[in-house]
Order: sequence, then structure tokens, then C-alpha cells
Amino acid sequence: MSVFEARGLKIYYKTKRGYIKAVDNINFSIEKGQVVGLVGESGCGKSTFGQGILKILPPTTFYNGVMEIEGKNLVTMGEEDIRKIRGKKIGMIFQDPMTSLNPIMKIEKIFYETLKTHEPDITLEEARERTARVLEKVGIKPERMKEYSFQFSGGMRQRAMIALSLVLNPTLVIADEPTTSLDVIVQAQIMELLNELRREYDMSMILITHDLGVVAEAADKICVMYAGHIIEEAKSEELYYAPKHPYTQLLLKSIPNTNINDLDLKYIPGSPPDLLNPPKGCRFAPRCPFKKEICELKEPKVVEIDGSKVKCWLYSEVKV
Amino acid sequence: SSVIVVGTTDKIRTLDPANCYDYFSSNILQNVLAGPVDYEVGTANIKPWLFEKWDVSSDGLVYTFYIRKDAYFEDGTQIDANIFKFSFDRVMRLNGDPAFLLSDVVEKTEVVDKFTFKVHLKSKFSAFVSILGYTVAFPVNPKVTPEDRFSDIAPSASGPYRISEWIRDVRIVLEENPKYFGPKPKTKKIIIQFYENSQQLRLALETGEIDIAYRHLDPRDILDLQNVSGIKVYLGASPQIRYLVLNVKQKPFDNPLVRQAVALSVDRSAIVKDIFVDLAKPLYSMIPAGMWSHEDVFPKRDLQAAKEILKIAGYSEKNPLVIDLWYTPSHYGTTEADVAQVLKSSLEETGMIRVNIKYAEWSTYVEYFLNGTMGLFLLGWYPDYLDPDDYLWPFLSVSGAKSLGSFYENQIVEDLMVAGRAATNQESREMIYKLVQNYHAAEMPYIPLWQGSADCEAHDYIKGIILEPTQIFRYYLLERK
Amino acid sequence: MIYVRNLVKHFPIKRTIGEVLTRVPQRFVKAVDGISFDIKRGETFGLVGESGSGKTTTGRLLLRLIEPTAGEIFFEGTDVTKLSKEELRKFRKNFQIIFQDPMAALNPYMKVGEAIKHGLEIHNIGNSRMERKKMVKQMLERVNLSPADDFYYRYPHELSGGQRQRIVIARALILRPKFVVADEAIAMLDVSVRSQLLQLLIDLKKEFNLTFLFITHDLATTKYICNKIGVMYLGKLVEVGDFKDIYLEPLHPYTKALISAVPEPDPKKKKKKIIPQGEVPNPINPPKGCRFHPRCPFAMDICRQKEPKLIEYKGRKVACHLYK
Amino acid sequence: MRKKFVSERIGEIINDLFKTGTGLLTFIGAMILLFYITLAIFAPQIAPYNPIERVGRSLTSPNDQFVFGTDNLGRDILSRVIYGARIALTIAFIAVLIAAGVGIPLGLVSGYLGGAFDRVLTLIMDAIYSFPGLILAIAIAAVLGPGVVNISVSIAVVYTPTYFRVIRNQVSSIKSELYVEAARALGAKNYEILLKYIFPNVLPSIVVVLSMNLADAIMTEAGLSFLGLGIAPPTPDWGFDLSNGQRFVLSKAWWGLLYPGLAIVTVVLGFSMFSEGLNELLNPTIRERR
Amino acid sequence: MSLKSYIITRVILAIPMIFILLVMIFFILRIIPGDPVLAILGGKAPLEVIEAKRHELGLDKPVIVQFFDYIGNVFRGDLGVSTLTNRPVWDEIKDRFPATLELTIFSFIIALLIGLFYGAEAAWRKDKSLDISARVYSILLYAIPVFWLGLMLQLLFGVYLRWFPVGGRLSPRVSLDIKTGLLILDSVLNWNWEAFSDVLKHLLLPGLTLGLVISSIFLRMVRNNTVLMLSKDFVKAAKARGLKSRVILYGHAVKNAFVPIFTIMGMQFALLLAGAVLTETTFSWPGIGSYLVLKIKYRDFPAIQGTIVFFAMFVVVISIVIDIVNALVDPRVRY
Ligand SMILES: Nc1ncnc2c1ncn2[C@@H]1O[C@H](COP(=O)(O)OP(=O)(O)OP(=O)(O)O)[C@@H](O)[C@H]1O
Ligand SMILES: Nc1ncnc2c1ncn2[C@@H]1O[C@H](COP(=O)(O)OP(=O)(O)OP(=O)(O)O)[C@@H](O)[C@H]1O
Ligand SMILES: [Mg+2]
Ligand SMILES: [Mg+2]
Repeated sequence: MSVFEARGLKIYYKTKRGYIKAVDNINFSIEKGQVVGLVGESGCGKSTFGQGILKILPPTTFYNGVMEIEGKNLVTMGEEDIRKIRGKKIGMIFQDPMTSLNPIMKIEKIFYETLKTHEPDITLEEARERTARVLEKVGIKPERMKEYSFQFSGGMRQRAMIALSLVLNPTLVIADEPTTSLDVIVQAQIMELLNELRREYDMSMILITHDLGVVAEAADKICVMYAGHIIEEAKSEELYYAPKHPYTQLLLKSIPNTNINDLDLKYIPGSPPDLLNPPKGCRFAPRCPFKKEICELKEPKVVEIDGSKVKCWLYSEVKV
Repeated sequence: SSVIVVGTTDKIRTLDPANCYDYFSSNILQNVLAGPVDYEVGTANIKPWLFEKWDVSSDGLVYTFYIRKDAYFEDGTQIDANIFKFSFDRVMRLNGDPAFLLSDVVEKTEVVDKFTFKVHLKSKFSAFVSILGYTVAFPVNPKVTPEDRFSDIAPSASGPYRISEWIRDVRIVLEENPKYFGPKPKTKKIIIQFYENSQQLRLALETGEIDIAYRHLDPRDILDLQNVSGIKVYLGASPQIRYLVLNVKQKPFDNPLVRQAVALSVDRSAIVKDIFVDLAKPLYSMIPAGMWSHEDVFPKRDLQAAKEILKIAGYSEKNPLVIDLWYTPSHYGTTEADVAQVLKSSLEETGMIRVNIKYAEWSTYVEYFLNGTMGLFLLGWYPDYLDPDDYLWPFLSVSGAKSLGSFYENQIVEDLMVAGRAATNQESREMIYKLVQNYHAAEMPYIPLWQGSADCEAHDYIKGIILEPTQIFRYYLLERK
Repeated sequence: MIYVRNLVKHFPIKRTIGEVLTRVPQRFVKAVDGISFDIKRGETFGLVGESGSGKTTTGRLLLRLIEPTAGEIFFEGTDVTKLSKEELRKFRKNFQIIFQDPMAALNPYMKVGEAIKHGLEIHNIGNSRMERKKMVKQMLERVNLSPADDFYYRYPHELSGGQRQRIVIARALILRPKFVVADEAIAMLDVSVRSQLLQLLIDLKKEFNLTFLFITHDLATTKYICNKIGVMYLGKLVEVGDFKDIYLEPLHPYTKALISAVPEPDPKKKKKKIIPQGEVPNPINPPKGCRFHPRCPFAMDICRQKEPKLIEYKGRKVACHLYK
Repeated sequence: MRKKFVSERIGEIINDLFKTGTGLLTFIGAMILLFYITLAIFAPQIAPYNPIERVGRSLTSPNDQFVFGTDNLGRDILSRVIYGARIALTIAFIAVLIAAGVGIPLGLVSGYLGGAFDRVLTLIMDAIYSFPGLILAIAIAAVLGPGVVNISVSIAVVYTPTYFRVIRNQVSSIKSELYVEAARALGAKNYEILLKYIFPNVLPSIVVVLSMNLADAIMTEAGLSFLGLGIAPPTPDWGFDLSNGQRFVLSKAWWGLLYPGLAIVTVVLGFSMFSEGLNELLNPTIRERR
Repeated sequence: MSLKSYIITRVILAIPMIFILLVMIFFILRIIPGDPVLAILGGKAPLEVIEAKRHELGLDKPVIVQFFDYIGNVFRGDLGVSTLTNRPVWDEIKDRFPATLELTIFSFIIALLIGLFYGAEAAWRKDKSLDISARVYSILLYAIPVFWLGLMLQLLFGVYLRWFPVGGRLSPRVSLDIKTGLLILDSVLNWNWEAFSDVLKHLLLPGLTLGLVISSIFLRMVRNNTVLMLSKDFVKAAKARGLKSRVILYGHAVKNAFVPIFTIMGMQFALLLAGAVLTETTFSWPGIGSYLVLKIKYRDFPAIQGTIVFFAMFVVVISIVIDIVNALVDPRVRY
């Protein structure tokens, strides 16, 4: 059973020059206890999707389609109802722990405020106790909750941020590049922590990152995004060993692996399209080495092969 | 209803008689302290007050005063000769602003007995008793007045009122002084409220916040108020005179012809009409009209004559006389700039004079006229004692002319004035002063312009307002009907 | 070509007046604390380590963009630290730097062509304006920015991140330097662009016969370009040697940790990770003894007391008490 | 190739100017300024009367002959308002020029050199800056006495630290920017760095501060002359005319108070709109700061 | 750094500031072209008297000696003696300061309320009509000279409608036992409601005038900084935790926006004081602003100098206080 599902979801930013189609007609679902990785180049709409789920994008944002959590459609839901879901049902971890915690508030105050919002009857004592418990889980000594976030190191802050997203026991956690701004070693520490916690809390997680290495280690399923579309969705192993979409294939080649003898550097020429006026056909077509006539004319459909979903004419035609 | 509120834009600087030399401070002191002599209400005639009577020695150098025996300060201290000696000596020792009035003439003071006080003069001075009417000679209470410095608190009362509250620049409250020997004031409590400007004062009067507005409404406001029902405007004479000073040592004013041309072209009536809306009077002598020995010695405006004279002096329309006219912007109130404007246009009407208006703040102004920087400038005079001598000596004596920036020197005039000071006979003095005025009009180191008027505005239920020639404003005569 | 001996850089920490008066002693950030290494002509020396370990500082010291606290830097026999200001200015032709953040490294109010040309003007390369312009355009073409005529007149904000970094590279290389410091030159770029630029750097290095100091925190990229690497931790070099040796058999526990922390895209190779606890300590008060001991899984008593020396071991240098 | 590029940019700016509210703001501001500058320059041609001559009865209410009425000396208020633009703008421009002429070079040098020189200068400027501007101007104006130059100097003293601070702070932060370090790595000389790399980067904020200060300077001048510390009468001056007009409002002569006041408000409004717009057009990040 | 040592540092840092201000004031005021002695004595005093007075004021000593006398006196709390009233300037300022304090506090509160709520709500609805109105409001009010606004309010509410008095602090007929000098406080302490309403009536127009003018700047600062804060990640994070929008706006964005605002508050205060000079003059408010103007009119040299020194000290004290408050609000300053 899926915890969260998006169908035909469109999230557009309204700007003076037109709509930026940051998320365009995507279908997505996540099962209970599953970790789904969302990868893609910068600007392809990963954060827009992640934050769009909570509807915390700027008020000018336009939503269409269905986002379902526990049978309720977030797209049509009123602001006050959504507010009650935020934090409570869906937790969020942000990229930059430096800036995501209010610098002039003590950690315990931030926790108390969050708890009080969703459980108005909670006392300060109770809140402290729960804060202590969850902080301990993420490896922070409870007495440090009396400190301010700027007194923490980067890794500690991210731990606190994780604790904060878990304190209300949400069913789904969205982690938007949780390790990008951290050091290599700390990065590994945090990933390990997330893995442990996921098992312990039995929660679902959407892990957004641009680092294929990171998702490969942690995710059960990987969705590759390109210019507002999910162009491939597959099990981690499947994706690594048998990437279907040309973009995925190229992306995999262009990241350095740990094989010391593989000195072949590939890269994807060109750059992602402007989301104001994305290409009419397949959005990857202008950069695709296997592009055919149809690719530039018509948007490909999603097809399923070998248990993975691909949005590419190469495969549609095979089927046809 | 036993309270009357008076509003003013004037300020109290100090309430220590030894340092008090501005109108409004003296005005308060005159209602709070009893002085040696007073003036009869409504006149300039001196009458006894603390001094019951006095004798003058035959050489005119020694005055013996007899002090009344029922005068007390509010704390019960009796006023006697020792207190007078203390006060006079203190004034001269501390050498405050008005001290010269005493120290210039007084040689020494002497206590003869408890109620007899003697003053030795440096030289014969017929107007000496007039000086005693000024607050500088009012005795102070040694118990609360520091001997070696000026007091900065309210004085211990000996007059009709005592000061019950004083918030500087906000209000001062006068209440009946039970210890005063004289008649009880008509109103037990007077509140004097201070305002920043004429408009606020007027508004306060119109809204009934105050009952009386005294001093410094703008002339135009006074004019307006004359037509407001329920409000009465009182007008009276003022001993203040306003004039132009011409520095006779500076070009082109060292030329008597130039001075005459200026005197002939100034338009006194324009000033009086446009700016003072007829609340001032044109003045043609340094001695104000209404004072004995006054004579209109200056010529009336005559542009034709002025042109002729300018021609003789070598000026023409093509080669005009270019002069600077100086004024000071705040010392004489807001109207001063306007006056300079009007003077400029009236001189320029000759077509042969070009005027540049210049101004300087008062302290700079004073410095400028003392060191002879300015050639033609506006100044005003307020007498220290009501005597023609005080309108002539300070101007025409060599030392006086220096201190007023005209640098006029004429030994004959000076000798005449010395004689006038010594003479005890009013007629001979009058004759001498007329002569001096004519000398002045011939040489014109000063051109008298106008004579101020005193004014007071009040609701019509207020009675007892008397604008006196002496400018003493007696709060204790005010009452509400 | 480059010999670095006992290079030290301590940044004094500003004290407030209150602290000066209450005699709080002056403290220093020990950014680089006595490092020595050599780079041979044509070699690429990779400097790796966590954030704050002093990599950038080392790079800036080599170019004398900041004054070293102590130590010597020889560049082809010249002691760079002894050059006078004017000599140094002229000497700068020989060594250049490529910064991490290309946007910040370009003057936003200068057309990129002018920015590249300025170096030529400073060092009087080329005879006329026209000639210099031509050289710039050639260089632009070389870093794959064509048409060069168009790019010459653009402002930095009109370029993408990858293009900007190409400009920065062009600006550095147009002087034909012998030695180039690349300070995380590709770290800020998008995944797909990274490889493009890495390839460009590799090509240019060959073409211009450059010697590189390649600073990075991403061990995985070093394999494409580096011959030798040095691992830095808290201002000290803990391991220096041939790339392959170190990569295949890291000796120092810190190097081991760094290598195992590299995320592995191959899901089957989910290896056992040795991840040290905690984070890099404060460089103001580095731990006594071996600076890595508080995080080291193999820490011994001696590690807490004695600072290990950088010794030769198995064909490389390592500073750890485990190896004698 | 190059020409097209420049014209494109200009086209973009003009486009921005009219499409966005900011552009409109700037445009209106600029129009107001142009209007007053024209008034100031062509005052003799535009003004119906000599501003310092009695031309009508005193305190005539606005009518066909005297559109803004006359003051207590029978002078035409419209003409005085027109001529007043001269004084206001002259003083503002001189003051700002002096302030900028002193503050900018000092700020550049101080920020670039740093060290003790910088610290002392910063301390002095901060001291002046922290002091209430008008009060400082009052004190200096009282000391120097009236006169266009004197008033300008008093105002300039108040605004010099503004330039100094803005420039110095920017320079000292730009100094540590990577591109400056890059220039040094190229081997550029100090003055080259200062002129080619640092100055262009502070220029936009100079322009913005400049136009902002012009508004403030006009306001300060009006304040000074309102207090009687400005230009000597009879020279037409808005602040003075305002305080003069205030004397007669109870005589129902509201026009003496209204028109000079409106003149000040509109011209300051013009400058603020202009600088606000400029601010956003030139430097989208700086606007958040003030 | 502990709060205590922060405060000590801050106070020590103020010393050179005070010194520079004092030097500045001294040299500006000592080059007055008009001779203060002559201004005191007028034209009637003979030369010896002038010399004596000059000696008495110490004006015949070398400038450098005068300077050290002056510095010494300032630190002894002796601001000289007014030549106009012969009272110690310090006493006169003490008399008048409460009026200024009352006015500035009152206007500050008005400005704060307007600026805070209007600014915050405008920031929340960025680019909507409320925000546009806020921007128009702030740009318009900024362009209105405080004295003109004062005069217009006077004209409307004082002269035509006669709702409020146009000057002073207390009606003549209302009596009040003055203890603190802050009349609002005094009337409350005395349970004197007649006086209280009278005082409030007098305070309203000048307070509103100054408050409105300052509010424009305040509003702009609050709005811009709140907009900035609203774009920060921690606001987004707070939103993602389901916090209510009021809490996010006031508890997070505005509160953080105040951190930078506090640091420029010192400057705002200087502005407030400058505005107070003009407001006091327009409304005959017997504070130190109108005192200064009055003294300048009479060229009361020691009083001018004393007042300016007082202003300088006041500014320094305020800036210290603001910095300390800032340290309390923003823990980052402390640590
Ligand atoms: N508030 C906004 N208004 C307009 N456009 C936006 C806004 N936020 C993002 N975009 C645009 O939407 C697109 C998708 O952005 P998004 O942040 O979702 O990408 P991303 O995949 O998270 O990239 P990154 O890896 O850089 O975080 C980009 O083209 C971006 O420019
Ligand atoms: N100018 C400076 N003043 C004071 N301290 C500095 C300065 N530059 C660097 N440091 C400090 O020196 C230490 C080393 O910094 P450096 O930038 O060399 O590290 P790095 O290894 O390049 O890190 P990163 O991977 O984050 O770039 C850090 O703690 C840093 O805070
Ligand atoms: Mg993102
Ligand atoms: Mg670095």
C-alpha cells in the first residue's frame, strides 16, 4: 500500500515571463517503509516536487493533479488542513542545516514550538522529555537542547534537523539533499544515521539528491528526474546495472566510480532546457545521442520494461 | 475664578535682581518684590515704597533714605538698612548685567541706623532716584540669596505676590503674599504661561486657555483680535525707540550729505503701516513723543530733496550710491527682516541708491557694530530710566556713540549733556535737551524710525489692565468681573 | 619544481578590546601547521582532506597570496617567500590559480574578454591591443567558448556556471604559467558539467605542459588527473605518496576513512565502512598528540601524547604511530 | 556585433522601466526632478514676478493675478516658490558634491588600505554619523553663519560619513572578494585593482546614495531655514517662507504655509522615488538593507 | 564571550567615540565668529567689563588649555553655566530633558506599532495591495518635513477643529505635582486623571507628528527585513513543521528581522532626536530640542555647547543600550 501517491502532478511557478514548468505531469508513489531516491541535475525540479508535497512553495505557485496521502488529496485541500499534516504526517529535512534552524531560538524552544503546534495539550516537561529522547536517538546529548543552533557544528545541526523532523513520528520524511553541504565523512555519518532511523521508525522516505552514489547506497527505488519529468523509475540495482534511458546511462558514466582503472570520462554535452519553454517532444532530445525524428515532435509515454518505468521513445517503439 | 491666566511669548531669564536686565524678568520681580520707590499708577511720577522719604545733600552727592518699618520678606525677615546695604553692595560686587546702573553712579553705601540708609554718589546725577525704581535696586533676602553668586531660584517675596510654582519656560504661578504690607492683590492667584510664538499665544487666548495675552503678538494678530468679539485689545505708549545707526567714520556715511539723503528717503509710514499695521508711531527724534522735551527735529520724507542732495554728493542714476543695510534677525522679533525689506525699497525708490541687505545673529552683530564693521544698521533702545537723558547721553556722548557703533564725536553736544545732567531745574534741562536734539538732527549719526507701542489683549471680563508709561505691568490690579 | 618546507600559516584571531584588557591571550587559527612536500615538473599533486583542513590556505600560500607565518617555498630554485613586492608581481606570470566559485572569481562589472585580457596587459604580453584581443579570442575558443566574438563581450552573469569556470581557466592559462593551483575547481558545478571541465583540465595540462596542485575533497575525481596525492588533516599532511599506492592501500586511518566515505554508486558493492566518529576539531586548539586521535578507531595511548612524524613507509610518507 | 549588444541592453532597461512598478516609480521621480531642475534654471523666465519685490497687497489670497497668493510683504508666493527651487537644489547639490567628494575618496582609500588609518578614520566618521544630523548641521550652521556655501558645508559635514561608510564597508568587503584576489594573482597593481575591480562595484551604490542624500539634503536645508539658520531673507527659500507663512495662518492666510511645504514634499518625493527606483534597478540586493 | 564581558567591551569601545565627539564639538563651537561675551553683555558694557567676563569664562586662555578644562569639566558633569540665565546648563537640561524623553518615547511607541504591524503584514503580503500601500505610505511620509506635518496637524486639529492644543505640555489651569518630569507618569502616580487626559491631549499631536515621520523609516526597515527573513530557509522549515502563519510571521520572521534593525536602531534614534528638535520647535514643546534652538538664537555659548555635549552623551548611551538589547535578542552576538 502506498503511503503517498502523486498522479499527473503539475507544479508551475508563475513568473512575469510565463509559467516555469518545474514539475510537469509526474506520477509517483512510495510504499510504507520504502526509501525512494530522486536524482537529477540541478534545476530539474527535485526540490520543487519535494517541497510541493507540503505545499510550502511561494504563494504564486500553481498546482494541478493529485497528491494523495492517506486518501486525502493535498492539491485541493485547504491551507489549515494542510498545515496540520505538515510536520505531523510528513516531515522534512532541508539541504542546508546552517540556515534551516532559526539562529536566535534555543533548540528546545524549536522543538517545543513544533510539538505544541500539533499537540496543543503538551506540557513543557513532556516536550522536553520527548525532545531528549529523539535527540539521543540521533546522537546528540540531550543537555545540549539548551543551546542555540549556531553553537552546533554542521553535522550536529543536521542531526538536530533530523530529530526535529522525526519528533512527531511522521509516516513520510522528505530529505532534500540532506548531506550535500556536509563534509565527506560527516556525509557518510548522516547517511548511516538515516538508514538506522528509517528501520527503527519504519517510515517512508523520499531522498532527494544529485549524487547517484548516495542514493544507490540508501534507496530501494530510484526515480531519475530530468527537466520536470520523471524519465526513469527503477529498483536501485536495476538502474545501476541496466539503465534504460539514455540520460540515465550518460549520467551514470559521468560520475566517477571507485574503480581505479576506469579512467574513461564521459559527459553529457549541452545543458538542460529552459523550463519556461521546454522542448516540445522529449525534453532530453536536444542532448540525446540516440535522438530520432519523433523525439523532437512528441512527448514520449511511460513504458514499463523489466520492472522499471522509462519515458523514452526508444522503448515505446520497441513495444510498438 | 480667583485665578487669572496670563500668556506670554517672553521669557524669564533670571529672577535675581542683581542680574536681571530684561523686560519680563523685571516684570515678575516688580510684582514679587517691593522696591525702594514705585511709580504712581498710570503715570511716570515717583512715589515712596520701601523708602518712606529721602533727603539729598546740598551738593547733590549724598542721599539719605528712611525705610518703612512694616516690610517683611515672606519668611518673616524684616527689611532694614542692612538688607539694603547687602543688596546694593552685592549688585555692584557681582557686577551682573544691570549693575552698571548703580556702580556708574554710586560711590558707596552706608547704614546709618536700622531704618536709615545712605548712598554716596560719584558725581551729581539728577535722575538717581529714577534708577531706584528699577529692579536692580530692589532688596533681596540675605537668608536665601547667595552672597557671592547669582541666585538661580525664585526670590523670597516682599511684594504683593509670592512665587508658588515655577517650571521654567512652562509656567510661573504667583499667589498672594500674606506678609506684604501694601494692599491685597485683587486676584489671589495669577498663572503666567509661556508660549513659543505669537500664533500659539493668540490661539490660547481665543480658545480661552488664557485670559490675557501680554507681549509679543504679531501686529497683524493684534489687528485681527480687535475684531474678535469678547476680546479687548489695550494699546499704550512704549518707551522703546527704533532707529538706524550710521557709522560716521565709515565711507560713504562719513559724508553728511549721504546721511541726509538716507534720512530724507526712509519711509517711516510704510514700515508703520505695512508691518506694524499702525500699531507703532513714526518717530522724528530720539526722545519719544510724549516725553517732556520731545521735538520733531527730523525732516519728513522728501524723495525730491533726497535726489538733489545725492546729486550734489556726486551720485546719479547711472552711478548710484551702493550701500549695505544690516539687520539682526531674531533679537527684535520676526518683523525685523520685513523692516529691512521695506527700508531697502524705500531707499531704492530714489533711483540713485542700491541697497544690499545683510544680516548677522545678535552676538556677531554686536561685535560688528562695536568694531565699526557695519555702516548702516538697525538698532533699538529701551530706556533704563525714564528721563530724556537716557535717550541722548548713551547715543551722543563720545563713549556712548562708540558703544553703539556710530562713532559720533562732538564736544559741544557732550558738554551740553553734562550740563543737562547736573541741572536740577526742569525748564533749563528741557531747553538743553531741545538744543541737543537739534544738533543731532543736523548731523544725523542716527535716524529715528519709529516708536513702539505697548499692547495687551484680554477677554472682556478682565478688568484692571493698565498699560503704564513706565511699562510696569501690575498683576495685582487685575481682576475678573 | 616546487619545494615546500615547513610551511606554517597561523591566522591571528581578532580580540575585542575587552579581551585585550582582560589579558585573554592572542589565539591563532592554525590553518597550516608545518607541511613539506615537493611537486615535480609536469606532475599533478592532489591535496585532499575535509573542510577546514587547510587545503585552500596551502594553495594561497604557494602563490603568496597570503604571507606565510614561517617556512620556505622554492619555485624552480627561487624562494618565493623572499621576493619583494614588485618582483613578486612580475613573477606571478609563472603561477596561476583557478578558484572554486567561478562567479565570485569574476568581476561582475568587467566583460569576460577584458578580464582575460587584463593579465596580458599587466605582463605586457602581446604588442598591440588587437594582438591581445586575438590571443584572448584564441584562448576562448580553446576552452570551448565559441563563438569567441560573442563571449568576449559578455558579462559574467550572462554565463552559466560551467562557462564561467572556463573563463576563469582561460584567464589563468593565457599567461602561459608553469604552475597552476586548482582549488576545488569543479566542486561547485553541476554533476554533468563536472566531467566536462575535468576533461578540459586534463587536456589543457597536456597541451600546456602544466604542473598542477589539484585541491579537492572528493577523492574519486583525483584518479583521473593526479599522480601524487597528499592527505591533509587539521593543517598537517598525514599521508603523501603516489596516487595508486594510497588509493589501493591507504595506511593512515584518516585516509582509510576518507576513501571508505566515498559513496559507491554500485549497489552491490555495499562495502563495510569505517567511519570515524565526530567532526573535525577546532583548528584553534588542535588535539594534543596525533591530531586525529579523538576520531581514530585505532587510537593508542601514544597517540594522545606524541605527535607522529611524517616518515617514509612502503614507498610513501605517512604520519601515524601505527607505522614504524 | 557589439553595437547590437549595447542597444539590446538599453532596450531591456527601457522595457523594464515601463513594465514594472519600479520603472514607473523611477520615471515619475525623474520627471518631478526634471520639472524642478527646469524651474530652478529658468526661474527668471518662468516666474511671473520678481520674488523679492512687493508686487501686490500683502496677504492677498490666491487669485488670477497671484496664483499662490502673496505674503505679508506683498511678494508673489508663486515666484518665490519657483525661485526657491534654485536655492534648494543648489544647496543640495553643492552639499552632496562636497560630501561625496570628501567621503568617497576617503572611503575608498580607508577601506582598501585598512589598518590603523582605517580604524581611526572609521571611528571619527562613525562618531559624526551617530550624531543626530540636523543637530550637527544646526551647530555648524550657527557657527558658520548664513550663506549658500556655509549652509552647504554644514549639510555636507552631516552626509560625508554616509558616503564614507557605504564606500568603506563595501570596499573592505569587496577587497576580500575572490575576483580581487584573482586580480592580485594576475599581478595587478594596487591602483589598478582599486579603479578597475573595486570602484565599478561600488559605483551603483554611490549613485543610489547620492540621489537619496539629495533628498535628505533638501530636507535638512529646509529644516535649517525653518529654524532661521538658513539663507538670509529676502532670498526666496522654502523653509524660511514656510516659517514666515506660519505667522499668518491664524489670519487665515493658509497659502503661505501650504505652497512652500508642497514644494518641499514634492521635490523630496521626486528624489526618493527616483533613488528608490534606481536602487532596485541598479542593485537588487542593496534594497533589502535599508 | 559572556554577556558581562560583552557589555564591558561595548562600554570601553564607547570611550574613543565620546572623546572624538567632544573634540569635534569643542572645535566646531570654538570657532564661532560672534563673541559670546559680547552677546551676553550687549552693547552697553565698557571694555574692562568685557575683559573681566572673558576671563571669567576662561576665554582668554590658550585654546589647548581651554580644551582640557572643558574635557575635565565634562567628566565632572559640569557643562558650564548658561550666560543667559546664569544657571548651570546641566540643571537647565535636567529641567527640560524629561519633556524630550517623554516625546521621544511616545513617538517611538507610535512608530514602533505602525512600523511593526504594518511592516510585518505588508511583508507577508509582498506585492499585494497592502504592501504597495505600505510602500507608498513610507515614501510619502519620508518626503514630508516633520515641521510641515506638524504645522498641518496643528492647523487641522488645533486651529480649525480645536480638538487638541497646539503647544505646551500642560494647560495652565491644570495643576500637577511634578516628580519625575515625565508628566504622563506623574499624573498616573498622583492619580490625577484630569491632568492625565490633559497631558495626553498635549502629547498627542507632537507625538503623532514625530511618530508618523519616524514610522516611515521604521516601516520600511521592518518590511524589507521581514521580506528577507521570510525568504530564509528557516522560515520555510518552520512552515514545513506546520507552524501557524502568525507564529511564523511574528515569532520567526519579524523577530529575526529585528536583529539587523536593532543594529541600525542607534541611527534611528539619532533621527528621532533630530526630528525632536523640529517637532519641539513647532509645538513649543519645552524639551532640550527647543532649548537648543532658543540658545542658538541668543548665542548662549556655554548652553549650546553643553546641550550638544549632552546630545552626544545621550546618543552614545542609547547606542550602548541598543547594542546590549541586541545582544539579549540575538544570542550570536554574545557567544
Ligand atoms: N520560486 C521560484 N520561482 C520561479 N522559478 C523557480 C522558483 N524556484 C525554483 N524555480 C525554478 O524551477 C526549476 C526547478 O527548481 P528546483 O529547485 O526544484 O530544482 P532542483 O532539482 O531542486 O535543483 P537543485 O539541485 O539545484 O536543488 C528551476 O528551473 C528553477 O529555476
Ligand atoms: N583569512 C583567514 N583568517 C582566519 N582564518 C582563516 C582564514 N582563511 C582560512 N582560515 C581558517 O583556516 C582553516 C583552514 O581553512 P582552508 O580554507 O584552508 O580550509 P580548506 O581545507 O580549504 O577547507 P574547504 O574544504 O572548506 O575549502 C579554517 O579553519 C579556516 O576557518
Ligand atoms: Mg534543490
Ligand atoms: Mg578551500
